[in-house]
Amino acid sequence: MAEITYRDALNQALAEEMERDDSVFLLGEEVAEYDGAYKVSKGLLDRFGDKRVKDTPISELGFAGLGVGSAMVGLRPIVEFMTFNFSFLALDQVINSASKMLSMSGGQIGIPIVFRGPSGAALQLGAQHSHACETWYLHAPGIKVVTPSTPADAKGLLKAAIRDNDPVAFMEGELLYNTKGEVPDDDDFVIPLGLADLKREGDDVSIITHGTMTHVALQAAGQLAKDGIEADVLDLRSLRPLDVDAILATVAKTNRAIYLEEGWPYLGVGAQIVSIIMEEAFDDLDAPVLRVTQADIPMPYNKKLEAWARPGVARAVEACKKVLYV
Amino acid sequence: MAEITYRDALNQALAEEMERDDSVFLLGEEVAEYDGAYKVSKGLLDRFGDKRVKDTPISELGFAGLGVGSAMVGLRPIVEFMTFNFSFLALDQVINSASKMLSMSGGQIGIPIVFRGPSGAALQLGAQHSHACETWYLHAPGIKVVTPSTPADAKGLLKAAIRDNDPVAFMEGELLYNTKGEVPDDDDFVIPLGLADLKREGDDVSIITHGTMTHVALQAAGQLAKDGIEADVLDLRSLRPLDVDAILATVAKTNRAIYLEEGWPYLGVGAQIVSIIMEEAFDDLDAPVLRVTQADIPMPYNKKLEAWARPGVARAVEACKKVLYV
Amino acid sequence: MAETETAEISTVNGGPALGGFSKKKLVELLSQMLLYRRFEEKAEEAYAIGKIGGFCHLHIGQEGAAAGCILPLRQDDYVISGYRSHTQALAKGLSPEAVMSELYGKASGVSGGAGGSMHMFGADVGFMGGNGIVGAQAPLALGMAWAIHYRGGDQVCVCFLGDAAVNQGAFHESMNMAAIWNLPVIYVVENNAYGMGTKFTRMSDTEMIKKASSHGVPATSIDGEDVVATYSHFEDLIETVRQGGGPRFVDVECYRFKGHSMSDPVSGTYRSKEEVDHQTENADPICILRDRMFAARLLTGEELEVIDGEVRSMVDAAVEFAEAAPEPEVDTLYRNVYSEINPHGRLFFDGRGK
Amino acid sequence: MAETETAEISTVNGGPALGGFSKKKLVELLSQMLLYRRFEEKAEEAYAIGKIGGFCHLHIGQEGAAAGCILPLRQDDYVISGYRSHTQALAKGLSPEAVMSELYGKASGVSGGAGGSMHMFGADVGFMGGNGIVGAQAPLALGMAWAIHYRGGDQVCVCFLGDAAVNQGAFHESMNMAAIWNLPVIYVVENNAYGMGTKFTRMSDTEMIKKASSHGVPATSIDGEDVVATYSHFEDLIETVRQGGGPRFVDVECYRFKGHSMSDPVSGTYRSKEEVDHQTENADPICILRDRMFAARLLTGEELEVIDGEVRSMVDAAVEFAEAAPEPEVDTLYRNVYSEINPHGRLFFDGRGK
Ligand SMILES: Cc1ncc(C[n+]2csc(CCOP(=O)(O)OP(=O)(O)O)c2C)c(N)n1
Ligand SMILES: Cc1ncc(C[n+]2csc(CCOP(=O)(O)OP(=O)(O)O)c2C)c(N)n1
Ligand SMILES: [Mg+2]
Ligand SMILES: [Mg+2]
Repeated sequence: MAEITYRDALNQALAEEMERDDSVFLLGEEVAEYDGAYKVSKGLLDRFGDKRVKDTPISELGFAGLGVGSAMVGLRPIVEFMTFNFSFLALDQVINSASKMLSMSGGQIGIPIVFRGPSGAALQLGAQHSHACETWYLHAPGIKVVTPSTPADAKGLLKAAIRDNDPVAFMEGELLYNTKGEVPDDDDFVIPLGLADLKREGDDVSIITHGTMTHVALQAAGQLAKDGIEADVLDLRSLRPLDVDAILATVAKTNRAIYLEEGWPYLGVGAQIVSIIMEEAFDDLDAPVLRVTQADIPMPYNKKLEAWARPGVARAVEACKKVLYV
Repeated sequence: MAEITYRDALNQALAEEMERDDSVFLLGEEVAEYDGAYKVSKGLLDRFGDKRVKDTPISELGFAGLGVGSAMVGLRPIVEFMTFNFSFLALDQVINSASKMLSMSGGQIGIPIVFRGPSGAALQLGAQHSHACETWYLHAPGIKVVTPSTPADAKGLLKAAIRDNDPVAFMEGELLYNTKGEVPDDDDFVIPLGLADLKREGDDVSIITHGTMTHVALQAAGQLAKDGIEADVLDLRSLRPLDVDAILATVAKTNRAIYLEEGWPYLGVGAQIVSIIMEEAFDDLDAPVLRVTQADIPMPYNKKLEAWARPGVARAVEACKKVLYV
Repeated sequence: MAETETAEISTVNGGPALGGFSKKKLVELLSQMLLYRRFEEKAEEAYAIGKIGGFCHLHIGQEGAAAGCILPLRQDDYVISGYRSHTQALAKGLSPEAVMSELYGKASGVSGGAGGSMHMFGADVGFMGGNGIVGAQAPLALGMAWAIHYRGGDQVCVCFLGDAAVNQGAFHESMNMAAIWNLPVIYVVENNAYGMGTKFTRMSDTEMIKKASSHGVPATSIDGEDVVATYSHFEDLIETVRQGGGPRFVDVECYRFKGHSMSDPVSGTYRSKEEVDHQTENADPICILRDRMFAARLLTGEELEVIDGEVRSMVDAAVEFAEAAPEPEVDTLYRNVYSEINPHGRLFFDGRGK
Repeated sequence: MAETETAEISTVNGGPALGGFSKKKLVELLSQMLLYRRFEEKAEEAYAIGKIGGFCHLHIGQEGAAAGCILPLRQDDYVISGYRSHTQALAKGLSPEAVMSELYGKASGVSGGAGGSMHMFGADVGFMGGNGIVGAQAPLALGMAWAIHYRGGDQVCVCFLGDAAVNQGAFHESMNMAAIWNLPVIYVVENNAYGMGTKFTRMSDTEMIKKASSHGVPATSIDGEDVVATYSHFEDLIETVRQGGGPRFVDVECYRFKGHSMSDPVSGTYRSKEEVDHQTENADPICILRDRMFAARLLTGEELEVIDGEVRSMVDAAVEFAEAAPEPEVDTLYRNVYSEINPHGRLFFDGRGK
């Protein structure tokens, strides 16, 4: 086990899977000669050549569709969106082509594609560059959504996503690229999609979350511990498939939960999680499940207001206390 | 009051608002010479001329953006998507331009635009033509979403949407165009956005719904009545602004509710409604709120399977009985 | 082959009426086109009595494009199209039974009854759909061409588009990438002059053949009502592209004899009855070939009757087959949303027990 | 003005070095460009010490385009741009104070501190943003041009794009609609030869001037480092468009002296230090104009110093102003999501009490 960054973990996953299967290739803006806007694909061009690491023009709809088309005939494309913010332009190909091809072809044509890139706000990038894009990818069946929070998860889940035979939207955390963690060296270190990870254990309250917010949840749990409150921190890791069992288990244990997420509240991921808990664990609840999200406004540029608009440790702690009635 | 079709009610709303304000214009594919793919704009070209009723090329991203740009300088465009299915192509302009312009310009540039057209499944149109598109338009703040279920609502709400100074996605029911109902003749018959309508009253259970499903809800309520169960049928009419008071009121009255909608379950509108009830009316509930939605699969072409995949009267009745534990 | 503008943009005009083709080849072209025609006529009937539902876009009048552009391909070449693609599916090798069953929504349909008229798929024979979003096939075709290039194969991908699809951004993005990477793809516009009720010239200030010029893709224009000329032209083009000649853009001129879809009248608001009648009389690719073959004494009235009888019975058999075929199962639907059911986690959220 | 290809596509070459402009005009051009330069240098400094955050794309080296294309406009004309638009905002009439405050995220910023570097807006002076999505401004510009046409006005809309934006579908869709409706819009490509780390020629098989040819929009190409030539060319173009001459596409050649954004090194992986140095020495629009004015004895070293001193104090004042300005309020943010708070129903769902 080596301690490496989230960025390097992704890079390793890409390199190993490209090594393993020569139908895997990477395409997107600046992925090749520039090593990726966030340097995730560093060195891959040199190693795999310019067919397998391909720079594209700024044509999101076109190159996303290119990826889907190549998957129709058996390639395994990894389409990098420089950020998922730009993928609104490509959404038609994601929803109407990738997610529906298998079903509308009567099971003939599967689409083993990964769409990946950072999703969620970084720092002061303003209204058009700060979307947490999960909802847009989750509503339609036919696609999977994965949101790794640690270097190990990043590697293990990306490898699983690349080996998966269905379209996967793999949403990375821009603020996580430089974070470090232990990552197994094993070439076959694959984390199956659909398994949540209990990142901290506690009996009093459940903080359910995913992606970048896992770290905020852990900080909140640390702070709660000072008040003698022990929180389960459940990182869902993949949102579809969704580890419903793990959700129900933590709720059954603590009887109180909050959902913490980066995105907006109206039909944020938490709305679905709350609904599932409502439908399947209603009697386990000692208090309503609350949600902590980004403020319901386009992200402002101003630094202080941006910080205010984010869901943060303080808000998570407050919500936990609220469901504990303390 | 005359009895007219939903289609004619929309047509009247368009004509009256265009008459009232000459900055209002309609653009989209086939809206002018062809009278609209669903004939909603019938006669408007003759009446208002070809600047105000404008046929476009098949360039959804481009003409949606044209609409937004014209609104930036004070026009009041009505952009018809032949169906909202095609609007995935335009989503970048909807989310990144229309819904954010006012906030990212610091309040300088409002976007008084209406995006309208049918949303939801019609009959046997298959996987790519049967989306209920609410979720994609609801997640981001800055846009309003309206879903009329009757001719009167269609007229009153469309007039409100056109007069509104913000972007409004106005989602019509393709299967409703031929339905008839009483519609006030009054030129100033405007139904304010944000008011739900209790379309039937009952004390036992609440069927909360919107759009086309209102009719299914009413049928379900009729059927329940035969078993002595009286249902409130709350048609939300506008999903943002959302009449939360009306939701809380019906739940406070019946203590049991279901959400019925056309779209898919994962982050369907009902997920948000359930969350709101969880957060704000938890103690009113005698049973978990259940959701009735389309099957979680791309819509199949086959007639029987399509019927099976839709949320229908039987499923709504079953869910109501379930929350009533009968 | 008249040149317009630059050496790369050219118009192909007619050529010798029967292209020096053998009788066998000509009969094949004729019977194929007749099959397409009879098939669509049956689909029209079945739609009228409610056996087929949804949108249904007939190809009647445009058979020259299906036969001329597809028949010169190999089976391992790819064809992708829009929603007006019953006959293209037949041309690429799907059986009338399977295509008709799809229209009937049956399990024996090419897409198992899940796709319908707009979503015909036949991966085995390289017919890659069947797309309902105007222009969406352009990037998909690019991807298939990319895959050929990636693997160093010598296949070709033919992408059919309507004339209105060239106004979609996806078309232009695709043409550009096809050009810069020199991909083996032929973009074919079936230029029937209208997109629904909108005449092409109302939505473009330039001629069709210029639509590729921003991107540097060589373009040609051909009379799609002349199936022999179209076939010859495509034989050449396909060979060029197969040899690494890079992408091509072809304007195939044709005319739709029926309404845009079953719900659109044949003539009326946007085109006159005179126009449609005139075209139907003078621009029918089947009649044009038939008459030339008659004139060249390569076909007799009796031979024609035999051929027509054959295709009619094929189509009748297809209808019978479709009528008798079973409906698809709900289980199949769920099985086809994802390729495999994950061992972990939930994929479906409708509570319907999958 | 050399003609290439067709009469409608032409290249404008230099012209008389100082265009017969008055000294006053030349000084105005020079001081404007100097203002832009000094402004960007200050922004760079402020970014380095963390006073400005997020993405920050400097315009240094491309000042000829801002001055040459925008200064000939009227105030009621519209300009819209991408994310590299500080100096364009200044050129259209926004004050250095207001633009700098926006970079500082202050309430006094042009967008009240909500927009930042990428989202400069000045509706009063016709500066319509400030867009972070490559190419999204093309349809927006179309809409403003449509509004002018709709109202029968005689304004013009100028839309700035980067060279990489022409590969976006939105660009092509817009060009087509501009052409068919003959709208008063000028699409200006600030062709600095790179989109981030990608050279234009890697992503296009055709020259920039051809990018409009599919749509029939007349195109010209001009040396944006020659501000006098650019200004003259735009004076003419704007007049033509104002008179109803329809849309235009202009390739304005220039070079970016700094990295793509503050996080991109000036040279390295995608362009050599030699290339950047060579351009910086030879293609600086400010130096070019200065030297020509020196040579024509229309400017002395002392005069230049005075001008530079003036713009430096303007920029210093702007920084001081921005430093001192108050932060925006949370309430303002909520007020600006929707134009008015509905009397009925809930608009915000974050439970933060709005
Ligand atoms: C993106 C999108 N926009 C609109 C439609 C609705 N629509 C279906 S066919 C059609 C006209 C297309 O015309 P053309 O490309 O000329 O093909 P043809 O029908 O003539 O074969 C339109 C507007 C659609 N299916 N997809
Ligand atoms: C749709 C979209 N895709 C990608 C990006 C990321 N991005 C920002 S600037 C840029 C390069 C644009 O280059 P060019 O158009 O030449 O403008 P320049 O930066 O040279 O002024 C890219 C890829 C974006 N902002 N929007
Ligand atoms: Mg057509
Ligand atoms: Mg550039």
